[in-house]
Amino acid sequence: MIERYENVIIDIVCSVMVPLIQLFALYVVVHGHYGPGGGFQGGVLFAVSIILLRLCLGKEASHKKFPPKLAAALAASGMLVYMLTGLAPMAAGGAFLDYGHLPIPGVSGAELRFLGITIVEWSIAFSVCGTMVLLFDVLAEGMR
Amino acid sequence: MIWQIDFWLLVVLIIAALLALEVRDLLAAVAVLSAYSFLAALLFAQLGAIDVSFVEATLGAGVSGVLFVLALFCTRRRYEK
Amino acid sequence: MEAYFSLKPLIAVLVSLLASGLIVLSGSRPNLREAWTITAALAKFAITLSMMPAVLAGKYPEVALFTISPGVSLALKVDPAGIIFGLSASVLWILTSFYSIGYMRGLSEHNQTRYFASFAVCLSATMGIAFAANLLTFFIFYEVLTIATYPLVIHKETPEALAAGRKYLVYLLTGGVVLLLALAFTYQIAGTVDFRPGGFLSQQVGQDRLMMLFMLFLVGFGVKSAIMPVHSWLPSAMIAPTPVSALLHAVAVVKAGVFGFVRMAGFVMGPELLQEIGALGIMAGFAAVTIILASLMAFRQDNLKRRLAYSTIGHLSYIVLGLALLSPSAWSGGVLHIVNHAAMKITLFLCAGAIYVKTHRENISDLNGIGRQMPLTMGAFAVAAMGLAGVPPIAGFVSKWYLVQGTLETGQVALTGVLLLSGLLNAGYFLPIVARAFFSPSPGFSKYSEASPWMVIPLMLTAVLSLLMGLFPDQLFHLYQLASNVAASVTGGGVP
Amino acid sequence: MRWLAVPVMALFLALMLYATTGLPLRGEPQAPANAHVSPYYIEKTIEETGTPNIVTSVLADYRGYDTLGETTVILAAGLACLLILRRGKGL
Amino acid sequence: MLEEFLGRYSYFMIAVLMTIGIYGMLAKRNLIKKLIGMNILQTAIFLFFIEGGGKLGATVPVIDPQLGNDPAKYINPLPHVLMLTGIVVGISLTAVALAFLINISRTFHSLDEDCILKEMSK
Amino acid sequence: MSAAPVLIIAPLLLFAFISILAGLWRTSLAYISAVVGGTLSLAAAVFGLFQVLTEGKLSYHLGGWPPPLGIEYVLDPLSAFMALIIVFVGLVVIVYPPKAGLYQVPQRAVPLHGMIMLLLAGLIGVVVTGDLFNLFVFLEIYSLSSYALIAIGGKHALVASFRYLMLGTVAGSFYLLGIGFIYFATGSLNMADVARLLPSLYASPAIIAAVALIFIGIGIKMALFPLHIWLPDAHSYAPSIIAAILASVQIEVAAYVLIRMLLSVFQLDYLRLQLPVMATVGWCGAAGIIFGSVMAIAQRDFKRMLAYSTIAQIGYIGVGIGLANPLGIIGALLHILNHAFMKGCLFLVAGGIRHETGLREIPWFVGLGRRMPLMMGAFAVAALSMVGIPPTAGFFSKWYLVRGSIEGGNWAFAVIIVASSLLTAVYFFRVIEKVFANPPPTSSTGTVQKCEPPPRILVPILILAVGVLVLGLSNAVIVTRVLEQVVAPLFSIAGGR
Repeated sequence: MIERYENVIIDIVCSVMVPLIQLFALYVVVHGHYGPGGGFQGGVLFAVSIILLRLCLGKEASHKKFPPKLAAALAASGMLVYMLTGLAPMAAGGAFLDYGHLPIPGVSGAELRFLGITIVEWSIAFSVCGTMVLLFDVLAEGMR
Repeated sequence: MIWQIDFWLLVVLIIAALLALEVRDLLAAVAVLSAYSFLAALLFAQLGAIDVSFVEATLGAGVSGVLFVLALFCTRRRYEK
Repeated sequence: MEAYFSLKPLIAVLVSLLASGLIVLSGSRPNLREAWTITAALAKFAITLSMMPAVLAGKYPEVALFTISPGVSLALKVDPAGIIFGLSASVLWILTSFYSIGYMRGLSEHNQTRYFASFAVCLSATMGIAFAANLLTFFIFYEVLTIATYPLVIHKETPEALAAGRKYLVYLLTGGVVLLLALAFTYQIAGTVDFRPGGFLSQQVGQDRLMMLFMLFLVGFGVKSAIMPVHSWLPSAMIAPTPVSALLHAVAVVKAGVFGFVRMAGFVMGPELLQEIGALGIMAGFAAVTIILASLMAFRQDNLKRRLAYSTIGHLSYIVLGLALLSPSAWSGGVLHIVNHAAMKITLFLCAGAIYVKTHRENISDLNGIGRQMPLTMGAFAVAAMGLAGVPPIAGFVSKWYLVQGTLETGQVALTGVLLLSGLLNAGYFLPIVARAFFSPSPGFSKYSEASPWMVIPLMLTAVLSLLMGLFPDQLFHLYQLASNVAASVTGGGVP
Repeated sequence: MRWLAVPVMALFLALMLYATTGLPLRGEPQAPANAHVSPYYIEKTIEETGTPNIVTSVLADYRGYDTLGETTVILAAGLACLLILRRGKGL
Repeated sequence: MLEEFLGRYSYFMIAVLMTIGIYGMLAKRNLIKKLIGMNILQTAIFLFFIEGGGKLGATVPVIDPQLGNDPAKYINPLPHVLMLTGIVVGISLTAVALAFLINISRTFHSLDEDCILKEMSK
Repeated sequence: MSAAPVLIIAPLLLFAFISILAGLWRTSLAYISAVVGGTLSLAAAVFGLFQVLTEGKLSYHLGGWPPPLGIEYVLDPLSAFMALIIVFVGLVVIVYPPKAGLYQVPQRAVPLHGMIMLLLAGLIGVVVTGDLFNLFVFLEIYSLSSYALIAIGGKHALVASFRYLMLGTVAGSFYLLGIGFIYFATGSLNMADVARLLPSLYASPAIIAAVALIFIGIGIKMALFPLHIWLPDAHSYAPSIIAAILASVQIEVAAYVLIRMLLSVFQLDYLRLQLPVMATVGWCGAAGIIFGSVMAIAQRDFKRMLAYSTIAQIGYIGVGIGLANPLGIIGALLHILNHAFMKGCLFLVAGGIRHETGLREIPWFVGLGRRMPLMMGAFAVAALSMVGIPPTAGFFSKWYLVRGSIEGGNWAFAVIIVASSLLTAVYFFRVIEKVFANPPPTSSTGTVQKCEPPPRILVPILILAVGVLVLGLSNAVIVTRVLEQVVAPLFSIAGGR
């Protein structure tokens, strides 16, 4: 597993970079409607920030900040939300993934679809982020 | 879409691909592969596919590079053979 | 000639299948297990017999179960030809069941449950073959019979038995797949596979394709009925326990092949069509060659069961020859010979088995003087042997008589010669056994006595049966009338 | 198997070169790919989904089911690695 | 002629890239090299899709209020969406293959195909 | 718009995710939710089949977008039936508790069950989808899951799985490339839409290349003869229970995809007359039949024999496709269904033998018939069905194939099919002989040691064996109600017979 490498510069750079990357990731997810970006990109960026944490802080510290189980939980729950978003319209008489029939009162038409896309993008972001961290963790376990 | 840029990027891509396969140092090969992906991302952007370019740069060049390097460290085999 | 719905054919088929299940379930209690066998055999016989009056009156019980392939249903229909075959199998099953019990207990064989269960399945398949209303149903039971017989052939589980089993499978499965080709071909060119007296194929199909179809049928049925170049599985399969050889290799399996010829010649292609494409000559040729060669080869066998096997090969070809002659008499004779040969040959096998159980001897040269120790057995043997040789008034004479008459009617004098010659040869290889048994001195051969009544009574019964069938061909079960009905419906001619 | 590489490569290259001669010229605005389905997305994205980024609207809405599948693929990859590499009980 | 060439040369070069990828997968003995070849092949396919989806005189597929929603003004977005999926699938395959690699190297102490096969047949 | 198509797949995906979440908390919950998901899906599949049989083909527009725009799910009688079989066989595999030791990784229950459910979801997605690219996505889902599931079989399985992954990726890439050509030539990804647009483009090199690429891609996935090289290793080293699902369902799904691609996307006359695709598939299949059978005869390892036999059976499907007449296609489709039951049963038997006695090689199977009569009885039924003995299912697919080849005047195929059933008989009767005809080694007390597996192993095997018989006897219903309805439109479009 990855060992913590004692070096001030790395610590500082890490502590500066990680929040920045995370902020950018959030921006990318949110901005997906209007420009390049979206769930995948944002999710991967967020995962990259966690990976950076893992690399800089070492196992114990980074596991405290982002527990490995959280990764799996994020990945699965993201997909769960996606599925539920897909199934919800069916309860309201629409097709699977038909955001136009999401049972949300007071919203309709294009806005409802916009909302649906937003939910889905976020769930993708969670899922991708979780899985990427999971992949990193699992592969890094192999290092001895 | 400027075809000269396309052309030269493709040429570089081919060179990078050959290089990635022929370099005997595996870490270097993986690095070249990342570069290859990054060049591809550039080409995507050049062709107007900014979303794809973004994903290719993060996933293709970034994450897959990291995973490759991790695997290399796990297997402790720097060189072919 | 009308059909009416009746469940009887289905019950006749299923009763032994059910019995087989019960036999497996009660495997640990031999008496119960064998009671099932006997019950099923009797029930089967009763059901078959109860269909007889209707069939004689020209009303055929019929049951169509369900569609098994679009356009073809799994259907059973009892017509004269079918009931002859079914009757002979079910009568002889009763006797063989009793005999088997005696045989298996006498030798305290292993794995008796498997034996009786397979036997019951075989009988089920045989009845299915007899009563099948179309070629696909026929084929299904035909293959089931092949597979169900396999456990019986390898019953001894010795290397030789396994080798014989392999040979058996190779031959019969090959025949089966060739038959499958023929079946599919028939269905593709005719659009139906329902048996119809006189055949359902027409000349329009074309000479070449009909000839090809005929050749496929010839190989397919020929393997099972042990026509000469593909006969060698039958002598090998004699390694099976004697009741198996008796019932299956004299009655069920090989007769299924011969019965296939009946169905093919009479109900699929039709005699006229076969005549037109010149196929009958081929059939007759193969049959004639087989008759002579098998008889000659029987001489060379010292093992009693193998000699009987070669004799079986020869006699099967009698039937095929009769079918190929196309005259009503020859057809009657051929169909009648199915039953007559069954009764006589089973007697011989049962005798051989009784001798084996008692003395553990299989070779003819060891049987000097056995007739004095086992007079009933050898007496039955002598009756059946003479019957096969065609000595009146035993059953063999009747069918042979009609066969000869058929050859004369059609002017095939050469075939008459073949029949007569083979009668002589039959006598030639059977009578020495009888003579040796009764008249040779028997040093050290006094400690034996008759086998158990389980075995002796059945073989006596079959001997008496073959005698009766010779004396009163039509009284017992109206076999002659049935046979001539078949002949008449197929050839369209009157009965002489 | 390695000797197979050369003929396979040659065949593949030949096939691809042959095939590309059947494709519309690059960047052709009237090519079927540009003319059949995609104009609908471009015209209706604002109206139907309120999302200016067409890629996002197609990705998450018009072909949202593909995206569900694709995210499932990633999850499957994560699970696969867990299954293969990690030892011991639990996830 | 030149137009024809300009319209197709990139396909040719992408075909060459794919062939290189296949070469890596088939001819290289080292498993990591095979994996690199796989990545090259996949990326080349993505390139093929994006190249094929290009449109002259069009811009990125994000609706610009000034341009309106004229289909001729925007690049076909569908191949982009497909390739997003493709890239994700590709990375997933790579990750799984790397997991295999790590395990293989643990059990066989080699990443060379011939050595592994020799070890396996033992 | 009936929701049946998506309801078959949704529970699997939903409960796969739930089982991961639940598994984080407690392992047994993962197992339970997997079983619940499988059961729900099975219920939906039964419901879907009934609905299809009463109402005819169902089309479902995912996201509410009409077909060329969005993704379409098509549930026709055949795909409903396939889905039912997939879920059924899958459920049989899922219900094995992870402790049963059949998976060879007893503690990894959570990812294991998640993986199996994703595998099933992928397979069903492939079967019901009506969209070319969606097919690719689900193809990769199931491929990825199957790579991982094969790899848990041990160290040999790892290498086999890696090689399979490489080839499978090539297959996927080829398929994707083929779609690319189709898309750039027609502009559409919907199968029905593509089928409508293609005829005017049949002369285009792009389409010809697309046919070749898709054919090779799917051919690798279904292990059609020269492209089969990954299969023997992968299926023989995988845990038996996984091999059961792979050999019985996964390969079949790929074959089904080939039939769909070749027949409902492209037109028959195009593939038969303008391109020699059909003839190629047919002859590849015929060669595969011979090769697979001969190789199977040469094997000592039971599972490896079954794997080679799978190649031969795929050959039958190939021959059926290659015949390109209604009977041939019906035979191929029927064989897909039959093979799922037969091979599933056989691999489960292999797993059962391994689990109870630790035996793998045929020569050591002596006397197993006496030691585990019920399981070996089921084995005998499945084996006879593979040989093609009448009332079992295997006979009827052969019956249609032989009839099809005779109708097409292709005697060579008929003879090969028939001859191969003899070869099949050779390698299965070899086992049957060992199992039944040899006395088992007796213990010191002289009694035969029974080792019938526990019901949780035995019952699924028996269900599949009975299924083989039922499928055989009910084949007419399946053919008329399900297969003919699927096949008839293909040939009326093609203007064939």
